[in-house]
Amino acid sequence: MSAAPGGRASSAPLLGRDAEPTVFELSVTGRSAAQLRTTGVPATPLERLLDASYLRREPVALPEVSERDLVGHFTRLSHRQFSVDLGMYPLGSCTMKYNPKAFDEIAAMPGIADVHPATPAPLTQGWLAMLCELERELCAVTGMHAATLQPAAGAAGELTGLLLMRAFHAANGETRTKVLIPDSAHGTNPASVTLGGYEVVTIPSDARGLVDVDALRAALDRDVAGIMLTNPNTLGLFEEEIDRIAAAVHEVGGLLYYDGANLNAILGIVRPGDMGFDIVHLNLHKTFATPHGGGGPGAGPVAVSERLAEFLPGPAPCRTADNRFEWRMPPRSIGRVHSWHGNALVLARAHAYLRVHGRDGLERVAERAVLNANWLRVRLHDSYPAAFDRPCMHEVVLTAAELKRTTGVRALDVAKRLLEEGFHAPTVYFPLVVDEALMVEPTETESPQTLAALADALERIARGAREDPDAAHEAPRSTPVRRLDEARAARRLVATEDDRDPVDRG
Amino acid sequence: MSAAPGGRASSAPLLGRDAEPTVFELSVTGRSAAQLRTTGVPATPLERLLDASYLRREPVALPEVSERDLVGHFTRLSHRQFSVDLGMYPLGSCTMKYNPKAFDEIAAMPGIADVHPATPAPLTQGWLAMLCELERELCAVTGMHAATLQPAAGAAGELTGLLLMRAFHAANGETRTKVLIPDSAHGTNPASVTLGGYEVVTIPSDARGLVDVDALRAALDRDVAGIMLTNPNTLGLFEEEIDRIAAAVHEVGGLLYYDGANLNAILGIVRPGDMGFDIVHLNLHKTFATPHGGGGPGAGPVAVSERLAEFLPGPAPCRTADNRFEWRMPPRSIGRVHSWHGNALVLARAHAYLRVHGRDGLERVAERAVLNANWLRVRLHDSYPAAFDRPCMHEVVLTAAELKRTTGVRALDVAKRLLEEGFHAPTVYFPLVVDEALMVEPTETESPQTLAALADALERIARGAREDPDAAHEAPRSTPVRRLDEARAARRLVATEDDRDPVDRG
Amino acid sequence: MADYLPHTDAEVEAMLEFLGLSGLDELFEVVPAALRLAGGLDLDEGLTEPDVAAEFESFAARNRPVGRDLVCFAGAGAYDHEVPAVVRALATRSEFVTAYTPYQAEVAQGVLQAIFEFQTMVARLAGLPVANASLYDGASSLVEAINLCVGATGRQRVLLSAGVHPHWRAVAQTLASGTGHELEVVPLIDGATQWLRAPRGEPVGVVVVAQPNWLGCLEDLAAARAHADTLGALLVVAADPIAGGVLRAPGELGADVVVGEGQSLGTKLSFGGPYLGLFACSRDQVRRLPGRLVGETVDVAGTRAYVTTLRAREQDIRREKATSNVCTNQTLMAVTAAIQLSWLGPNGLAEVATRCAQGAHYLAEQLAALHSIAPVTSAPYLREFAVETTAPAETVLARLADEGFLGGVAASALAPGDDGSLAPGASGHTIVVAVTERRTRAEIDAFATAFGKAAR
Amino acid sequence: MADYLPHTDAEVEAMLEFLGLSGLDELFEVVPAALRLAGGLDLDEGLTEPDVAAEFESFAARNRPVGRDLVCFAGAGAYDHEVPAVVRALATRSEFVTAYTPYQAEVAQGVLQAIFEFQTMVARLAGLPVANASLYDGASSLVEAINLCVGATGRQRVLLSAGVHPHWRAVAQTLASGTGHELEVVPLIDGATQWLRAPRGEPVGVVVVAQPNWLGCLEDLAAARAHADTLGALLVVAADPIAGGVLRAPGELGADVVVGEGQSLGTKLSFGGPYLGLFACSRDQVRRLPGRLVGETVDVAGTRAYVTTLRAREQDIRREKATSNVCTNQTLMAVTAAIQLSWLGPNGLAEVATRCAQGAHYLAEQLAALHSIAPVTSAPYLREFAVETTAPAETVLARLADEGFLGGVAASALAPGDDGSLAPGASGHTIVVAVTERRTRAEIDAFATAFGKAAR
Ligand SMILES: Cc1ncc(COP(=O)(O)O)c(C=O)c1O
Ligand SMILES: Cc1ncc(COP(=O)(O)O)c(C=O)c1O
Repeated sequence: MSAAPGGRASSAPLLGRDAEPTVFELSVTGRSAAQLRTTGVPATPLERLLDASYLRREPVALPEVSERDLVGHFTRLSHRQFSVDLGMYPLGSCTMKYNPKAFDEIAAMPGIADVHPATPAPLTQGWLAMLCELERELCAVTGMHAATLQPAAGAAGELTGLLLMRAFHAANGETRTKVLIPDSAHGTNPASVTLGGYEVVTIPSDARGLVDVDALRAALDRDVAGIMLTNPNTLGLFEEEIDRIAAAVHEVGGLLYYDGANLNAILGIVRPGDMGFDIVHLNLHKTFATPHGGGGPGAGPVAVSERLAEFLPGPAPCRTADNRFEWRMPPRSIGRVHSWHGNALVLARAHAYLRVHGRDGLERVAERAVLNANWLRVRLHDSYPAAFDRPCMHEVVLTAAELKRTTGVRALDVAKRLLEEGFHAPTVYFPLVVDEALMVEPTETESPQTLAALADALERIARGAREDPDAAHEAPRSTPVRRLDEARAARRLVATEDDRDPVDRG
Repeated sequence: MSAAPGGRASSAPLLGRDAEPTVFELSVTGRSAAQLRTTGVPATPLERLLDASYLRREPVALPEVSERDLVGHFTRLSHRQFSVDLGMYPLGSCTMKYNPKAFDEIAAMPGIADVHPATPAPLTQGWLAMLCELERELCAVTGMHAATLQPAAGAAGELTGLLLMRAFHAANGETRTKVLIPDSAHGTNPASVTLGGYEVVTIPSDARGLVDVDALRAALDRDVAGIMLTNPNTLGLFEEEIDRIAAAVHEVGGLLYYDGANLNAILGIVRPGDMGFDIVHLNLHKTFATPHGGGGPGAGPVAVSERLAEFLPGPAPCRTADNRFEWRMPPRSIGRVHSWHGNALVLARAHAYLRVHGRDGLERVAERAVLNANWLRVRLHDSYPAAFDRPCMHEVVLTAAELKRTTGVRALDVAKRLLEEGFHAPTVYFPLVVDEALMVEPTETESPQTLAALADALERIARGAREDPDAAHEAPRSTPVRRLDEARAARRLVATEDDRDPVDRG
Repeated sequence: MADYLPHTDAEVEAMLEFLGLSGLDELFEVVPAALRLAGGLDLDEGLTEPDVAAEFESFAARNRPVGRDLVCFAGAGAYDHEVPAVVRALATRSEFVTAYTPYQAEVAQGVLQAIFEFQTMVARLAGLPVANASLYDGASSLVEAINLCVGATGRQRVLLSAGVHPHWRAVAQTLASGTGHELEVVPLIDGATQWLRAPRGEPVGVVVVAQPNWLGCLEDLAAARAHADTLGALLVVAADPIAGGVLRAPGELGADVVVGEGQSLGTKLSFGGPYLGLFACSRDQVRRLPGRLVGETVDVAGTRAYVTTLRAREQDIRREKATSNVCTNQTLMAVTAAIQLSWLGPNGLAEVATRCAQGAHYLAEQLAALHSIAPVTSAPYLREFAVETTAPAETVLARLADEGFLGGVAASALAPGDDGSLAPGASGHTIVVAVTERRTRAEIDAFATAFGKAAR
Repeated sequence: MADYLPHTDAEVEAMLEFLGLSGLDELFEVVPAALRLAGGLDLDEGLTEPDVAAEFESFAARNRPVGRDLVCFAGAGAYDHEVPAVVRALATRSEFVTAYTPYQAEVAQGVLQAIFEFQTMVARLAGLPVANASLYDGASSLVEAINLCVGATGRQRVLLSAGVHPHWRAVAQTLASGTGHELEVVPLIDGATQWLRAPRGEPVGVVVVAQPNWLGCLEDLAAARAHADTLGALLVVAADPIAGGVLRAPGELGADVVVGEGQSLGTKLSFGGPYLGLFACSRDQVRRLPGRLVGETVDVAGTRAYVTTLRAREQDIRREKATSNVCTNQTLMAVTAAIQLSWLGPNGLAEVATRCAQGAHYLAEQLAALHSIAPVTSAPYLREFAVETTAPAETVLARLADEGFLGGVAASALAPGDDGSLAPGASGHTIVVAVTERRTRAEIDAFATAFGKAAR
């Protein structure tokens, strides 16, 4: 269980090309990197401070490595990792835009980053002021009245929103049971609905890729607590009949929830509040360029219309009459949804992004994002037609169905070939309603030259599929590893170093 | 001459594997990344402030890129670069040890890094105090009396030392003309001697790889200003007769100069001063782990014995009687050798390194460095014998002469094969006195496991050379580029974007 | 006009022409005109980066950070532990920072392997065989643990020790309004959870206890396990990972799920986030595990490789039947924790925990010796303890801040007075004080002196 | 015991055993016993990283940095220009920072290509076809330029304008004691170099002029060229790269060699180093070029690639006949400059230079309007100018520091009073004041007010 005696060499082959041992395999008993401050505090033996019954006999079997090997290991791992900083990441629904470096430094300022979350409010007026400004900005962008900054990601925002819905109906003395979701929705939506204590009712898309309004109407009754939509939807299409949808849902007393994952498309163009939405979550790690960190952290603030504001989570930062700031609990708050105040440093970055862009810049963001997506859509029309042949917003869902039919090369193969070409792959097989979906979101920070290079690569792949389909099935070959045996991973679960077969160890 | 219209795509293939366009090729007229502070200063047109005769008509043809493309470009370039942080760098004479990250942060503290060099001394007492401490430490390590911190690298230190030699002799009313240098010396030594206004006299090595003391004696006369040595010498061997050498040189009134490039081997073991040296330069970027930066910056302080102290460059930081610090010119100073006070942030890092290690740590450094080198020497004895078969110090010069004779695989081929194996190559073909030299300096921060892996790789290469010599000539194949046409680079010099043939452009 | 958009005007024109459009506006023709925003967003015009940095400098100037400004004696769920430059340097490498979730494993081995290593470390710390790739924070890990146990037992009744961090309990309470779980708080007496022999009513599915609890007291995990066994319930332990460097692993003492807050493992105080939810469980529960899990496998060439696995639990596949709704998690903090724990090693982690204990006990001695102030409970403690003050806790903290100390956390700021963790009425005058390995004897001495004065 | 050595005691033992040694001491048996250091080095015992960081915090506290502490109006060869986070983030990537000189080109394309790009930018700035991969600093570039020109002309006599930075002249003078070059300083009158028609004596090989000169004045490069032509000498121009964003390129005006200090291109003030020596020359001189030069070529597969070239000039090949002794240079600063210049672009660089000029002229106006203080020369200037003060310059600067300003550089601190650049006797009361694009109008206004008071 502990480190292999002797350990492996730290120096692994060059520039990310070869497998890297795990840090445990680099471990040698007795080696160490840690250096702690000299404190002068009396070093009373622990056994004199705590009863032995509490104490472990052996230290935790963590790796034992030198600082040099620690650096080598994680630097080499970083060379086995694609990132926005290395190249285009047209991952649909994820809005992988450029993350400005200036905000890394802002989020690391000692006066920002080294503040304890339980510091009394009089000593954190700067933080409270910033959070109040951010709340106002998010309301301005969404057309809402108030917001909570606590949810740590989009899904947490969804669940918060659903609990707000529940609290609202409960306050009206109603117990509603169902929430409507289009069939193109992201998986977090139905999962959140369940956790919110509601039943999911799926609404089909129509031939245009939009919510089937008739089917929607048919599903509406007074058991419906609300509907969750994103607009543009996950097909990258604007729900043109949003006003009719809103009216219909409101008519039965339901609420409209806006999944903000696609907000990038409409910044400064149209606001969810003006479309009739009551609750909106934002993914700051998409729309406002906070870095994704390989899977997180994010931030998923929830903004609401006036009638829902009293239910928001708290405590919330508030400006007092004398221009000071304090924490207040909204009168009928659903309560806390985070250990502290939300992912504060992510919020700080988003505020910085909003300040740099301002009203004019945000609108340019939406315009360029939509321009880029449409350019790709038209350019790729012959090789990868859009699933729905109409102008798209910030992303476009292409289909490789025809390619598959004629060559056997699937969306997955196209994705893997694209990795070889130096691009991250689009999102594949989502939304579920599209066959062989390739969901491409270029974002506004990619240049026309990069778009053209992506299109060239995709077309090269399509041509190649006709000439030599096997090559596509074999792809990728130039990546740090090739296609994985995913079935084996699930069948013989090795989720820690200790699960490994003895033969595979060391 | 300016950017190709349209530019190239930013997204280049993955993880450093493919050629990266130049930043000029990514350039598009009108694009930009810069963001400057809003100042409110009246924006008077420049033509009203300066006569048009001074002004250029066109801006400088710099690249025009977005911040996103800037980041992509230089991040991808970094993926085409080996470094200590990625793996072992056993480059003899270069002491490529681990560079502690803590010192990066120390060198970036605002109170350290943001100090203007002309700030009056009363406002920079912290810096002056630190430099005084460093001077004392360098004297303690070398056994010298005083030091200048101005020289920006080892070669600058050498030249400073030679000018000190010259000033010393001049003060004694002597004009000496020659400086002795062993044939194994680094190229900077003879070059510095010339710039110091002296003539180089080369002293041969004897069969042990040491200075031929008889030849030395024969060369000594009163025209000899001094001798430049490094001990251990560049063959990694300790000049055992250093006391005899010192006595002989001193006898004719010459001075002994110590090239500190190899100081790592003897930290806390023996001091140049105790060996009889009068002038010592240190390479802080080798011995004290300041990062090399791909070729610089370094720092090459020069420490001297008491009789030379009055000639040191200045102004120098000094402690006053009342424990304040000020700049003072040594009484018979040779003058300034740097625009300001030397490579100050490099000096700060070296001081931090010295504080962390202290007397005990430095000795461990030398011991482990020498242990590692000897282990490799013995382990590799059969495949790559040491050029001189005796215990070495911190580095060992192996020879591939026999390998070449039997297989045609040369030291260069071994180096290139080693790149494929994930290690940086040793220094090759230096020192010049060894045939097919492979100069290996593991440093103390590499673990026994890493040494073993290097040895395994070298042995694999030797075996492979016997089985398939062509493979070695073809190496490296897995690196970002393969062997280069160096002759073409010199023949058709393309030293800037503007030298390129029109066909190669864009 | 400062932004990050590459397009020149000429390029925009050319692209529009390619699309057959005459203006950017036409891109949005699908948006009903009546809904279109007239007059632009109600925001200021954009600024440049240096202007915005200057604004943040002024926010920063209105905060009192720990470090050069305040010497930190505050804990209560967020701690001032050493984070070395090397951890920051590695964890901020842009490949880790600017990657998305590892959907394409072939180009995400860096993050995947780091998470695999993280999972191993968390599992070993917890003394359980499986750990996930992180959740949002300690509170969200607790909530997911409760959901898992309710799912496994089919029982919605949950006994929650009052020693669990008040904020975490509050979050669990909020989210229970959706799931319908019934949470019952079990009070502390003298710092230890007072399990009732046999609580009446519905069968209990989950028992939750914290180690140490939020007042710093060590709990008797064997007793909690025994209690859970009596009830036929699963046991969740909210364990502190630093304390885990010296305390017995909850998994070995019978915990079914171990959760924790991983901030102490390399993440700055950060005004409360992003932090790191730790989650480990027994092998039986792996198909109920919330969030991502990385597994080892091989590629087609037989090379060892890593991939997210057992994905059929997750929302993007399972949708409304998923074990959790989590998607984006706290991967970067998980990678950071893996680096920090590798830096610490077994002995480093134990040394940090030991020094915390030494510092906390040294402070307690000084407070007792100088001012006759003693911890409010007689329970054993490691890194923190609660004390009562004569002056209101908030006043005491304000006075200490004037002396350059973040003097602890007022219990009343976190928990309503009557939440069962403190003697009734005590909370307005109770401060939870923490001492980490970073506190020097000189700092502790100065603090003890100042505290006595301020507490009066 | 804190260090970076991996070896465990057991490993040391095993290695010694492998070598047949019984102790580490035996490794050093070759060192004569009489020379061996007894009792260890006269240094303190080692500390841990956080202890050392604390020591540096206290050094830092005894300095007055620009930024939050002092608003910078000092220049004189080192300037407070904007360096954005993006440049820092890229230039500190550890692949660039922890690499050695690119001896193995196959694994050093990152640094090599960045230098190639740097060379292109420097050459274009200078208006000359070739630039090297950097030298130590402005002074060392000047010295190398003189050496090159002496080598090319075979004449050791050098005319050095008094407008060249006094420290650079001092360095040239120091190094001339080795090379034997004869340096003559040509004085300034009213800020402009006063070339004598035909200086008597030995033939002159090199003429050196600065643009702008160290008092901020713009020189007439055509006149310098004409003078050099009269003498049959080569012309070296020490040119400021920021000013180069708007000024005519020295190469176009006939300079044979252009040198400069590159600190302004992305490097912090750094208490004077590491900075960046810029060096460009005409094609004729390329075989005399000091230092490294990167050239483009192809690899065996025909792929474009970069390599250090014309190496036969360098010390490791040419030894005592090398064009220079430089080996380690300032590559990391050169890479930084390439990134910074790419960030700026043509218009950004011009904008920075223009804003400097606007700020400096605005300050001059305010000083004139408020206090009737005028620049000491009537020469045109861009970013800085010299003023005379009633109180001694050092007193004025001390007073200004109390008001939060680094108020400039006392001429006497850099140059002896009588070096030919100032009116005789003026230097103890002369301050060189610089204004960069980072200074706001509010800062300049406040400074102008404070300056008037302090200067009395
Ligand atoms: C459409 C949509 N909704 C919701 C989410 C969930 O957001 P998060 O990952 O921040 O929890 C995503 C994220 O991918 C999304 O694309
Ligand atoms: C033996 C020796 N002397 C001198 C030098 C020159 O030092 P620097 O490169 O710092 O100028 C070196 C550098 O490689 C060296 O190895």
